[in-house]
Amino acid sequence: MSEDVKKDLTAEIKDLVIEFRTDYGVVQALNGLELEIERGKTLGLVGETGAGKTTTGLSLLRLIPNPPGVIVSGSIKLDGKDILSMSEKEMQDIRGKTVAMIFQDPMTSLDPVMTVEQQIAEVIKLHEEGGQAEALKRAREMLELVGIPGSRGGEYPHQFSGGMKQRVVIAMALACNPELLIADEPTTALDVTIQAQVLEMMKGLREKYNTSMLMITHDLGIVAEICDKVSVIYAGRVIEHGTLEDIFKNTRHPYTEGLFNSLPNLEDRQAELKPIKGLMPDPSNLPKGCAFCPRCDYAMEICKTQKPDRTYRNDTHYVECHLYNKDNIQEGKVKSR
Amino acid sequence: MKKRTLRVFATAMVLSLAASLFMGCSSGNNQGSPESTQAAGGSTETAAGGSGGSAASGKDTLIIVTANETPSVTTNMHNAVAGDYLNKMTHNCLFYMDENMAVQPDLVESYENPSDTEWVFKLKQGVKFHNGEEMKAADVKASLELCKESPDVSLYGTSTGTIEVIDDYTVKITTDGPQSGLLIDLCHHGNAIIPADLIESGHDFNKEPIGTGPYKLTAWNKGESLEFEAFSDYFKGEPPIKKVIWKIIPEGSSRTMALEAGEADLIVEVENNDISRLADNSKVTVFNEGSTSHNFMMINNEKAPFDNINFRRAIASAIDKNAIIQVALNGAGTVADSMVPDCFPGTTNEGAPTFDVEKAKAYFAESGLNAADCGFAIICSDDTKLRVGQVIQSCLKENLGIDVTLESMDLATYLDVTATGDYQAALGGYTSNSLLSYAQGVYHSASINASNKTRTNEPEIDALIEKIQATVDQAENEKIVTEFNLKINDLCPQVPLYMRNNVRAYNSGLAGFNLNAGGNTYYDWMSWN
Amino acid sequence: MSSVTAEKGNGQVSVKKKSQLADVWKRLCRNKTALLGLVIVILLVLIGILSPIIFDYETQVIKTDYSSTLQPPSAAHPFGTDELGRDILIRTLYATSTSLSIGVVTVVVALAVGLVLGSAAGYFGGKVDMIIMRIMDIFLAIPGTLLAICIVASLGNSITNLVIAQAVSAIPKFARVVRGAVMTVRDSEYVEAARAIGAKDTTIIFHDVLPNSLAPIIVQTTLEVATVILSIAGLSFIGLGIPAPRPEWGAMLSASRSYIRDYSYMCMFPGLAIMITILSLNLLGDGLRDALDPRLR
Amino acid sequence: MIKFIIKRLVALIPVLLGVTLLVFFILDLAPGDPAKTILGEQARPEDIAALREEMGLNDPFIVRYGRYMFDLVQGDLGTSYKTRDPVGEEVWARLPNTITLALTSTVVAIVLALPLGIIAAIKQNTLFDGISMFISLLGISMPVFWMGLLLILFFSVKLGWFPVAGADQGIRSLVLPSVALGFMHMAAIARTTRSSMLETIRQDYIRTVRAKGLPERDIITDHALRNALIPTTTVIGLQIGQMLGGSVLTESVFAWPGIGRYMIQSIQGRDIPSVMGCIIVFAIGFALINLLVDLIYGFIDPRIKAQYK
Repeated sequence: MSEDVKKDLTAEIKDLVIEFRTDYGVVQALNGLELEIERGKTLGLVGETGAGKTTTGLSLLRLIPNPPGVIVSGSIKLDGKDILSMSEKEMQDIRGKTVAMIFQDPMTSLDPVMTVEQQIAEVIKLHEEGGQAEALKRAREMLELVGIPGSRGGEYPHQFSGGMKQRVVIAMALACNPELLIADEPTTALDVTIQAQVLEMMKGLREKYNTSMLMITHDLGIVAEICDKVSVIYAGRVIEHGTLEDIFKNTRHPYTEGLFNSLPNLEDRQAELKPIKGLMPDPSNLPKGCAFCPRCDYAMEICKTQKPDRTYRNDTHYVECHLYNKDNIQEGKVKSR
Repeated sequence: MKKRTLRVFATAMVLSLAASLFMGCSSGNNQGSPESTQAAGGSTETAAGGSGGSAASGKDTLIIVTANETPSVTTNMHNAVAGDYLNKMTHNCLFYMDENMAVQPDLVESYENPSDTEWVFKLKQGVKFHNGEEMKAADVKASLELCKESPDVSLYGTSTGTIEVIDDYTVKITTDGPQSGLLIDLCHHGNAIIPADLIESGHDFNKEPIGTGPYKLTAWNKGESLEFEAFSDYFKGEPPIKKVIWKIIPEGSSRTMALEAGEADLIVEVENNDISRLADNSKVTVFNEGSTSHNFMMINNEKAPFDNINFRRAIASAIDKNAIIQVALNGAGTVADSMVPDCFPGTTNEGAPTFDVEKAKAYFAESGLNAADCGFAIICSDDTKLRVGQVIQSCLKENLGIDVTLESMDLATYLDVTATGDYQAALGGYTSNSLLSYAQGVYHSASINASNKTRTNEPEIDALIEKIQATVDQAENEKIVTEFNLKINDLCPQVPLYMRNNVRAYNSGLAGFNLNAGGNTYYDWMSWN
Repeated sequence: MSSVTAEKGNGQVSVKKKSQLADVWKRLCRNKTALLGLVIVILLVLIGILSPIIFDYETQVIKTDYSSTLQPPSAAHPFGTDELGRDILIRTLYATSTSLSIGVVTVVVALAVGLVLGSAAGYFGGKVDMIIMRIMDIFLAIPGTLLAICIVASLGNSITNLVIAQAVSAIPKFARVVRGAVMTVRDSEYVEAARAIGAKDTTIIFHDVLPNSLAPIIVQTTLEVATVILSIAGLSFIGLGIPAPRPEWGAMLSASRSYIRDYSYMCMFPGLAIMITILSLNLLGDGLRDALDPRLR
Repeated sequence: MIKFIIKRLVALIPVLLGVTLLVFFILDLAPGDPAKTILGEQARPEDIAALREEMGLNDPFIVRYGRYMFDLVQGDLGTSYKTRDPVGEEVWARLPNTITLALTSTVVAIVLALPLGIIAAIKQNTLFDGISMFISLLGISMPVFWMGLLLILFFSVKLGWFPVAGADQGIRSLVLPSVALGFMHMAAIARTTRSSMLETIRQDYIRTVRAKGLPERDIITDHALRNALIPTTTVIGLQIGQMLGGSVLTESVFAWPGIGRYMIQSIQGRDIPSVMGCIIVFAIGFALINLLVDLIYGFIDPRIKAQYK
């Protein structure tokens, strides 16, 4: 259905299966993941810790640590080109230039023994014309851009606070004007006030440079604020995908619903907080049927044995759940039995 | 980026730079003087010549390897064998001992013995010290007097009595009673002649040992080597071999290998198990002859059961000395039965117990002792002694049923307890250049608490020793020696084991090799073929 | 990578909870080289225990036999005989008991003293800590081997003195490790809890602090046994170790030096014995470290 | 930086004081009379007494220690009992040999260990990794004197490439001792390099650098290595310290005329001032190495450098 519509995609992941083969067994990190990021748009990737969000982000850079990570099947395309078949050299040209990534923990993401301007200049020198001096000049400009005085570029990461470090990381990621920016929980490790500043800054920069973005987060608030579309990921698979409106207003999947229910509601503080019961399934031993089945309030017999197919509510919104079929998808949630 | 890469490796660079700096520094220190640099070059040359088999004509360096480094090269500051070897190269005494251990005049031209206590020495004229001064009577007086007041060697200064300068070339010594050992004492390095004015001015002889000898010390690389150069004004003529290097290699087989490889020309201490191997080597000559080193099991005669003369004789007869020589020396020695070294004039083996199990048992029966009560401990202060101890252990157990334990002890403690008499038995030895000094040191009651470790305290023995000392006439002296020897053999105060051989191995291209029983070698007699 | 560990962590949650010891054991068994180390150590301990029983010290270990000196390896003497005709195989095996027992005794002594000093310093802190650790610093300022050499040289080389010398040089190391371990657990909640219910200092140290600081101490202990054995061999090699005629690897090697050219087999077996012993202890120590603290891997 | 160095050197003084007292005390426990040892078996009591007086052996411990310290403060290490020469000179004459050996072994160790450890880490779990780590394990398990004996057996006795002993053939003499001593430390350093490289490679910032598109080679040299060098430097420092101890054995095996062998000879001769001198020099060397290591830290790690100011 959606195949017919020609979209301008920066990145497209199809049926990606990634396994981590460790001494403790084979872990199914991604389990047929599908993802589309439109040019200039921001996709939110939402899910619990361990759902495979970071793995998805890293897979776009082909930086899955191997061993133990193995890409078993699927395809990853950037600007229509399959990166899985590229040489390492070609990938190096893409990393930092076409695709840049902001990592979760700014405290550990910077090399402690190199000045921050050098770390930023490094990426500039790699991908742009010009020598060391010019790269350093650009690096200082980038620092200014993220709100750090360029004069502090000669300092080392340990001389910066957490929020400033994250700004440095962002400056580094944006230094070469990437087409796609992957932000892996960029604000999780930061104080709330700093979070807002950083998010605001990212938003501004995204608009300024018209960058496509993959916003990895577990925070639905951030999604609402910054994303155009949302993919909800569970156990290495997108179980619901749609526009902001699709997901927030027409929530279908019980898991997505659970995510919303576990947020406190300011308007109705009497409302009961309903956390999703249980934990993520052991990724080395996934249930045969729907991965969410053991935790699902609506689980049926079929959920235990058979994986649900994708059901489309409209062109932009789909869900993978046995509760829905072509006929009842528009109606909304099936009531609990 | 390159810059950073450089910084990464800077640590390693700094280290290697520092290394090269220090290495430069060390080689500078090692070489010290230009002479030694040349000597190092010379040694490479010899190595090539030696391994080529034919001793190179033109070879003018002799490389000697030795196990021990001398504590000192100052003649009056040590009594070490290693130091004696070196002193004999750089110094002369009034007399020296020839290959047959006979005393010969060295710096002395002639001497007279007007009475038993008076000796007049005419010195050779024109003898030059290394610093160019002429050796005169005043130097002799000062040197002999220095010996008396230096604890390390004063033992050899007791016989010299009063020293008078008669004229520049005449010295008179008036001894304190007749001293038959005087001339032998005068051969000792403690009585080597050094310039009086340098003694006076406190010259550091350890830095620059100035004497009259055939060689001058040019460098002493501590722990490594000593280098000597021929003294062109030597009064007996400049020695044929121009350079002598003593290398210190403590490890026995390393010394052997050095000789075989041509890196060395002469080994002073030959590893016992290498003797036969070296003897088979056509490029090497092995010298293996008796010495004055008398080795024995000392027993504390003051303690039971060693106070029983028959018990002493019993154990002296029960020990297989040949086995000990095999074990301890790999055969490089001879059996010692006599209570004194039998290499001196007048000595005899007569009356000394020999290895004879039957006799041992008879003596033991006669002693009236019970084997079970006779167990004792033998102190062994090194590995060789431990091996010897193990042979004694099994002999006494087998032949007399006596249980012996071995007590391992370091040298210092061993010297301590044996001197004070706080022991039962110990393995030791005594090396001496004359029977008189041996007898005085080992059996005279005056040496109790010192070197008389058997604590023999027999007035008759003391009297005989004093008589030997006082009898200057050679023939008469020998008679008394024999009398003393028979007496002491009968008394059996110790258990003699073996006489160690003097063993040297040297490049067969070396001519004029010499070694006397006392261990003296005269390097100025040697030359390269 | 962090995602991987997170997932691994999740995986472990579902695994049934087992006692910590069993967990350590399981991790140790998973590590093949550590297991190999353990097996060899057990074998060595067995050799150490059995050889004094099987071989008679007087007649087989130290008895000299001049009729069969310096025989190369043969059926009768698989490792050959030494310069006194003693069987090198028997002596090498017998030396295992000497080295292992001295190693273990030394480490136990050093551990005991180090435990007391280190836990006192770590637990009380302040002046106590400063005084103890300054004294330890003095000991640590001299390389261990040299300190041991001095002590043995002064006291004389007997087995007791050897143990003292080695223990003295090992105590500061243990004190340091214990102190560090104690300090990390000192302020933890369970110790605060113990303090809150009025437990005595010594009770807290021995019941709460030390058991929780075991991991680094166990590792240090294993590795230290290896160090001590190596050090004893070194001392014996320069003639300051186990007095003859008791067999000891270092002393046997030292004796073999004179025969290295014609009887090179003499210097092989004692050296191999040392190497295998140290190797297995190191393997075991490394394995224990990994098993006790999986984060380090 | 200078201030830091001075501070460290000042802090060294009480430790060295403690070291002298400790060693002086230990050596004083030694039985046997040094005078007797010097004069030997044939000595007479009066000579021994005279020598004891000359050497000041009759004074009580505290007087002797006080006298020793008084001289030491003035840079005088005392007079050797055996040679009656200043210990300072004896030690000084041998110091270059020991330093040369220590440095060349360090260079051997580092030059071999760093690449070995780095490559093993990069190629983790490959055959190369396995072999190099096995070699390293052998290295830390082989006693240095056995290693020395084997080297002598093979390279000197069998092949005749290098001299069996001594230090008189320049580089040729230096090769085997350096390899023997260096090998052991190479092993320890390589193991640390490997594990700290592995540790570093897994750090988040390395992933950041990868995401920048830096080629793997540059990632290793510019980022991983510099960070991994921090723990490696600690171990190198510790190893050089241990090397001082190991040099005693190595010098003994190869008859290397350095301080280690001198110390052993002095111990055997009960030459207490000389032993003291050796120990003090070793302790100072040990402390200086630690200081140097700390300074190198600052050079590698800006976080530590900040503390030096």
